Amino acid sequence: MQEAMIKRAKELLADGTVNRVIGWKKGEFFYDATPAVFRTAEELDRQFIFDDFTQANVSKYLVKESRKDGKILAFLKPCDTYSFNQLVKEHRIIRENVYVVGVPGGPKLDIEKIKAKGITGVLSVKNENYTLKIETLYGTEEMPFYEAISGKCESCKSKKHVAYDELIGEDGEVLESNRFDMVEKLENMTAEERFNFWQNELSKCIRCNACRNVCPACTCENCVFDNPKSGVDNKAPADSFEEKMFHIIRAFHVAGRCTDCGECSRVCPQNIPLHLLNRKFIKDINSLYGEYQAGADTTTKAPLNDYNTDDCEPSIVHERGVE
Amino acid sequence: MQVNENFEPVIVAFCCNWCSYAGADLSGTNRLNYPANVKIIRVPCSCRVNPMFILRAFQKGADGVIICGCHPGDCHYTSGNYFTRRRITLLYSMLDFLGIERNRTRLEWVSAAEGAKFADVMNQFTEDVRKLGKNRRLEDLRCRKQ
Amino acid sequence: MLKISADKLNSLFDAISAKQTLYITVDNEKGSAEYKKYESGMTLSKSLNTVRSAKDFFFPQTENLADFKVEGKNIEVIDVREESEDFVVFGVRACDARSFTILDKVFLSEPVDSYYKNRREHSTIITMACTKPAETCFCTAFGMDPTVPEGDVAVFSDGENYFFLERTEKGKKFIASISDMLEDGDTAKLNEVQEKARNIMKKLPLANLSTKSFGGERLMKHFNSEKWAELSESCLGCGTCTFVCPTCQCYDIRDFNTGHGIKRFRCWDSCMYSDFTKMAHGNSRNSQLERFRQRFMHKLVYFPANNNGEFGCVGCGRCLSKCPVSMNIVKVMKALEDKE
Amino acid sequence: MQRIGVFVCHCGTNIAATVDVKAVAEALSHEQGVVISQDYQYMCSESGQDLIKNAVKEHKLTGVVVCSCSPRMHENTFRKAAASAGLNPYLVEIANIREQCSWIHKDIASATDKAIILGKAAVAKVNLNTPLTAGESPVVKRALVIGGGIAGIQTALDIAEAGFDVDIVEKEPTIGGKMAQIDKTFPTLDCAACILTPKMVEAAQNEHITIHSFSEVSAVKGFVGNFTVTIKKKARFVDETKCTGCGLCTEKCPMKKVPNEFNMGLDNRTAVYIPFAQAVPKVATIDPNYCLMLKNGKCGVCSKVCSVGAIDYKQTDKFIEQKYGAIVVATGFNPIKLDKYDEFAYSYCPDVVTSLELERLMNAAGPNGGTLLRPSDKTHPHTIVFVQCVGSRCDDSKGKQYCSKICCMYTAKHAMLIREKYPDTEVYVFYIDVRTPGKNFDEFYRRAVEQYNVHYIKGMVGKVSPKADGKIDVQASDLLSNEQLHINADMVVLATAIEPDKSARPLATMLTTQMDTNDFFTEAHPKLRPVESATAGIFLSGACQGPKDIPETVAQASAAAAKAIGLLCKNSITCNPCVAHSNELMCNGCSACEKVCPYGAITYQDKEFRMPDRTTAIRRVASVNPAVCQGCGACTVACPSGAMDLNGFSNSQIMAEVDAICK
Repeated sequence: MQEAMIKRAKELLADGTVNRVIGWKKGEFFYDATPAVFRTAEELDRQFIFDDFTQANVSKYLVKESRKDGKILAFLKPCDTYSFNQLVKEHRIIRENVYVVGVPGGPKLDIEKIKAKGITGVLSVKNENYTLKIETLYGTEEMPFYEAISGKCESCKSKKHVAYDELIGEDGEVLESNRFDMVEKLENMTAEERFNFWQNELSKCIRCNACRNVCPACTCENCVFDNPKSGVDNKAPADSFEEKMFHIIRAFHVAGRCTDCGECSRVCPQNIPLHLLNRKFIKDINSLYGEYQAGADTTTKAPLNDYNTDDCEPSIVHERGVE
Repeated sequence: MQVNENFEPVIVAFCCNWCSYAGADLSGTNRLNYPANVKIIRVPCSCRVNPMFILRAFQKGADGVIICGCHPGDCHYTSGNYFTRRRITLLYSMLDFLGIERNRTRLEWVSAAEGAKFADVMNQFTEDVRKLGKNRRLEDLRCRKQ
Repeated sequence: MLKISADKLNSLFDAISAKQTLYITVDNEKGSAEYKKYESGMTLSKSLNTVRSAKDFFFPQTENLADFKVEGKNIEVIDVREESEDFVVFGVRACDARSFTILDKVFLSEPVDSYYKNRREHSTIITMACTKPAETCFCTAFGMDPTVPEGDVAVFSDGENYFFLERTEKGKKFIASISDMLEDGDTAKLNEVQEKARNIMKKLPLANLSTKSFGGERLMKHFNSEKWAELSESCLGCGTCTFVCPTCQCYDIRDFNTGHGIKRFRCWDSCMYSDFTKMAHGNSRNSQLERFRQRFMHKLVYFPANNNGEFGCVGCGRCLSKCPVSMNIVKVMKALEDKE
Repeated sequence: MQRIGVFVCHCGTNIAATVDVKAVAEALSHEQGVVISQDYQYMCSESGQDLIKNAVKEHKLTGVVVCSCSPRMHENTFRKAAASAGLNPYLVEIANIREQCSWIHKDIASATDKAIILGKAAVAKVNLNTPLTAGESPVVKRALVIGGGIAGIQTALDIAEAGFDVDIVEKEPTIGGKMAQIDKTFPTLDCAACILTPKMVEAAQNEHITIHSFSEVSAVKGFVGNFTVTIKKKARFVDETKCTGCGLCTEKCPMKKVPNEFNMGLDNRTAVYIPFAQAVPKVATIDPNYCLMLKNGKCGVCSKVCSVGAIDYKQTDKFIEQKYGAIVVATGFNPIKLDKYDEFAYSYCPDVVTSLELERLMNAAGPNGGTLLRPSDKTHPHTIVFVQCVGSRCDDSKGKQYCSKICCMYTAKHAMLIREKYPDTEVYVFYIDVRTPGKNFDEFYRRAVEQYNVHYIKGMVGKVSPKADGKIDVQASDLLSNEQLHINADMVVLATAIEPDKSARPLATMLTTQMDTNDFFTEAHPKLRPVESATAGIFLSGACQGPKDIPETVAQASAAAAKAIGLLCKNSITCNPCVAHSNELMCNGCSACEKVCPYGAITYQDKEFRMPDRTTAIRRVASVNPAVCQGCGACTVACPSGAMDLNGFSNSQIMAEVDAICK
């Protein structure tokens, strides 16, 4: 796949369709690719990488890149195309300035999951019949492929590319996923259990803003939490309130816009399952206002910018689940 | 749950100018009693209420927050309260998801003619919040009164 | 050397925590390590290092500096500094231990940060020698030997026993205070373990990382490097690297209105943030390129320039594993190093 | 530095009996920015107002808080008082300590505490108030009426009568609308044409009225007082200014087999045609779908016979742009399509007709010259069955949920007219209910039943089946006697539901007005503002707002005219200054605000900005038209970055109130 992508990117650079390519650049190790813009065929040959560990969603970079001179080629995985569409819909990405090549999605692997098994000093990973052979400084280790799948790929919602100019490889289908299972599990807890769960999780927040800054829905010119004039700006988690405020408001601001790409949880250094907050909104929107997938197209009205005269009342919260 | 009889909850009520604020006035004109715990903030439309205001109230010491607007279909601005309904439903559902007590938040439609309903709603809501006791799950410890 | 057998470690912890507050590294439910106040029954983490660094003990993420009580139009200033109690931190790695020396240079030089100093003075740092470094480790590049860490007391494990080595006066006193639980031990096996660890050090992927291209005298060359544009291109401007970094020491001071007074607090800040050092005239560094450059120039050039060549990085590798886009100081160093 | 004055009103004993007003004034005197805090017997009295005025001058106040009755009572009074002393009126805030405090609490201590907190909230808010100036926006003294039926004509005539120019845009070649097709009107049974056509002529002759027939609105920009409308004048291939309406072309046109829409397709017209004799403008129109010249380039007869040379085969659609201060929508209605009603055999039996078709069949200018004959064999019908509520009051998806309102009355009219003219014809009416509210309506219906012996049967028709002998079997149930009926009918007339004209939906989008789920325009208030849309400057006339009969339509048309005149009389309109505004530096250009704005007050433009990193960038940013914004604030919450804020109720003002209440 990587070779096919490099080949096609070089063609598109050569024929002048694009003048830049955004993709992933080889890192120091085998697992730490960085999103990067490539400008020459030589750079592509030398540094371009696409493998089991290239998880990052590059669509957010296109907010800035699509405003630069010339067209940019973007390699987008199925989940990334949803983010891309949503940003096009919100006029954040200038569609004409991007040439989208759809590439196959995961399942991607997460090095953190390998390390969480106590495997340290990892030097290389090979997938042999869905068993990972892991070379480390301390010898060879093995683990099942499926246990190393990245959290965002575990509950993949779609293998379909919703926006592309061309595809490399085959397009997939929207999947029946189990992505709301954990939300449901929490909903079935008592309020106190839920409170304890979130109190424990959110108290770990260090307000590094990784979740916000990686989020393709969070592209505000100036975030309310950075703006001293907003009256709610804050920089630090403090006494259990600020972090709740931050995460509730952030989830609310992306409600109906979050495509469930999973980047927030992927990048959280404290492994807080932040995607559950977004999924809660998605689940509610689906069940209360009809199925809605943000980013599936660029025209449908967002559920929070829309209404039906016979929408349910907020009292529905009282009628559901456990208090 | 043990009810502290002496506990006086702080309750913030956001009322839209055209229906609920007028409804509150009417309950005053008709001398219909409701607890002094309820303090009203006038907003042009219930759709002006930003979720940040609600969280801010809890942060600064509120024990309950209620939003009142025109009945659906009667919004002075034709559609404001429909947006309110979606936003607030989702927000309240999220607060519930985080384990915040459901009875600390409410949304009610009160028309300018429903002075009695306004008083009833406020009496009921204050009682519900009083039963819950002090807001602890969504408070900012720094704001706790010594 | 004095030692305690591994199965008695918890009774040692119980004994220490009976006298003063003890923090140890423990694994949380997600398998990552964090410092926790010791409570009976907790087990010492086997992980190499914690996600958050040990700087939190002296330079916490948020810290109340003073309260202002407002009554009518009168304002009263209240000093909220609490008398710190003595405390012990057990399980600090060599990198974090070295970070304290770096932080000391910032906070303990004039004007002395009394909040920081207070905590430093009340602390006893017990370090733990590394036996299984990770591929992301590069502390040796900064002249450290993680098999013999700094701190007040260094602890070594040979798998069956924990050996205690005093490294400061404070450490000596500490060992004396627990000496009744320790016994003399044979270090033969320990030496083997250490030898093995040192050999691994040499084979680490980053073992050859060199700092020789950096330092104060290289200021203009690096500052004007064309590489920054490419290096900073993917930076999201979040503060993850800063907040997991054991040596980042920037903070912001803010006032919070509680409704019945003002709390003046400081909190970690990040030079990666767009509002960092925002002043009346605006920002001093307006692009992410400048902010990104600032962070690495500070660690690799400005800090050594002002501190006798000491770098502002300890090679703990936290930023390598936590950066959302895998951009980090190693990649910066490799991109900027002299190529001949 | 703020200098705020606080004034606590006793309101006689209304407040002072339960609130310790002196304690309130004392407590508030310590609040931030407060320089003077007083109490007074009646703040709204002249001397009370003087207290404010003097304090504003003496203490150079930058803000005023009045703790008194509801702002709905006296906010304006105190704003005016402040303004007369030179303080911007929007620097006044009211703490409602009467309706929302003293009148509902009995305990003095808690009422006083609450009054102090409400006062503190008002002080906290006023600390953040900014002076606001109500903008003014000029009014173009010209109105547009969209639709030239009776509603549009009446509205245009009334506006013209007041001396304002008014344009009618009508999509058909002639004005007149549905009323022109109707034979007689209920409950007076006078001839529709006799009362309508003089009005059509009057409209044509009025110097203030311009009729754009065969035209459509294609774009609307602007806002109240200042709309810019693009009107598409469709090519009619006849020069309106030359055509005299002599009709010679229509006589000579060889293409005579064009279904005549004016007669509901019951007869034919020529390819060049004038819809009916009294058409206004009386100008021919060539139907390009049938004209041999336009289709094949062979013919040209009309051009040859036209003595004034009005025929122009090369004519194309023309667009004209015009500015208007007010727009009245009068797009009217149509009967629904009956293709989903196979049980009534409408699509294949010519003797099953709609009521509007019956109007044409009975009309002297209709296909049969006014003699009622079966369309199939042109024989005289002896048994006619009327079916009510076809497509109205339906629970299923085939029809409409609403009552079409006019059918009961026109069916009674039809029945009566038939029985009058053809006493040998039996008339049956199947109904669910007969609804006759209206002046002289029930009397009219009773006359049909009692004097004209029309057979009214409560029940629904189940099936209409044409038989081989040309008769029609109508199978129905009589709900009162609970039996199944079969009626051997000659004709069946379906009282077809009416629906808004199809042009209404795209028009509503252009006008940013609201519609209900049935595509009827929504009025600004169902009771108090029935002829205004919620969008300022757009008024509603006739059946576009809901089913209506003629008298109601005319009444509403005149009401809409009065509202439009009220607007056009003004040289400029004062805008509510408490409107939203966008901070362009923070705006993401995401369009969320635009999507929730009920008034279309938000537009986007690409603007060049100098960015913090010293580069310039073109960014898409929102701007709010203060003349159109009504200040609801929906956009402020839709905006994630907080770029959108509301004057008078800003985020920081409301949060300051929250803080003051919670502390």
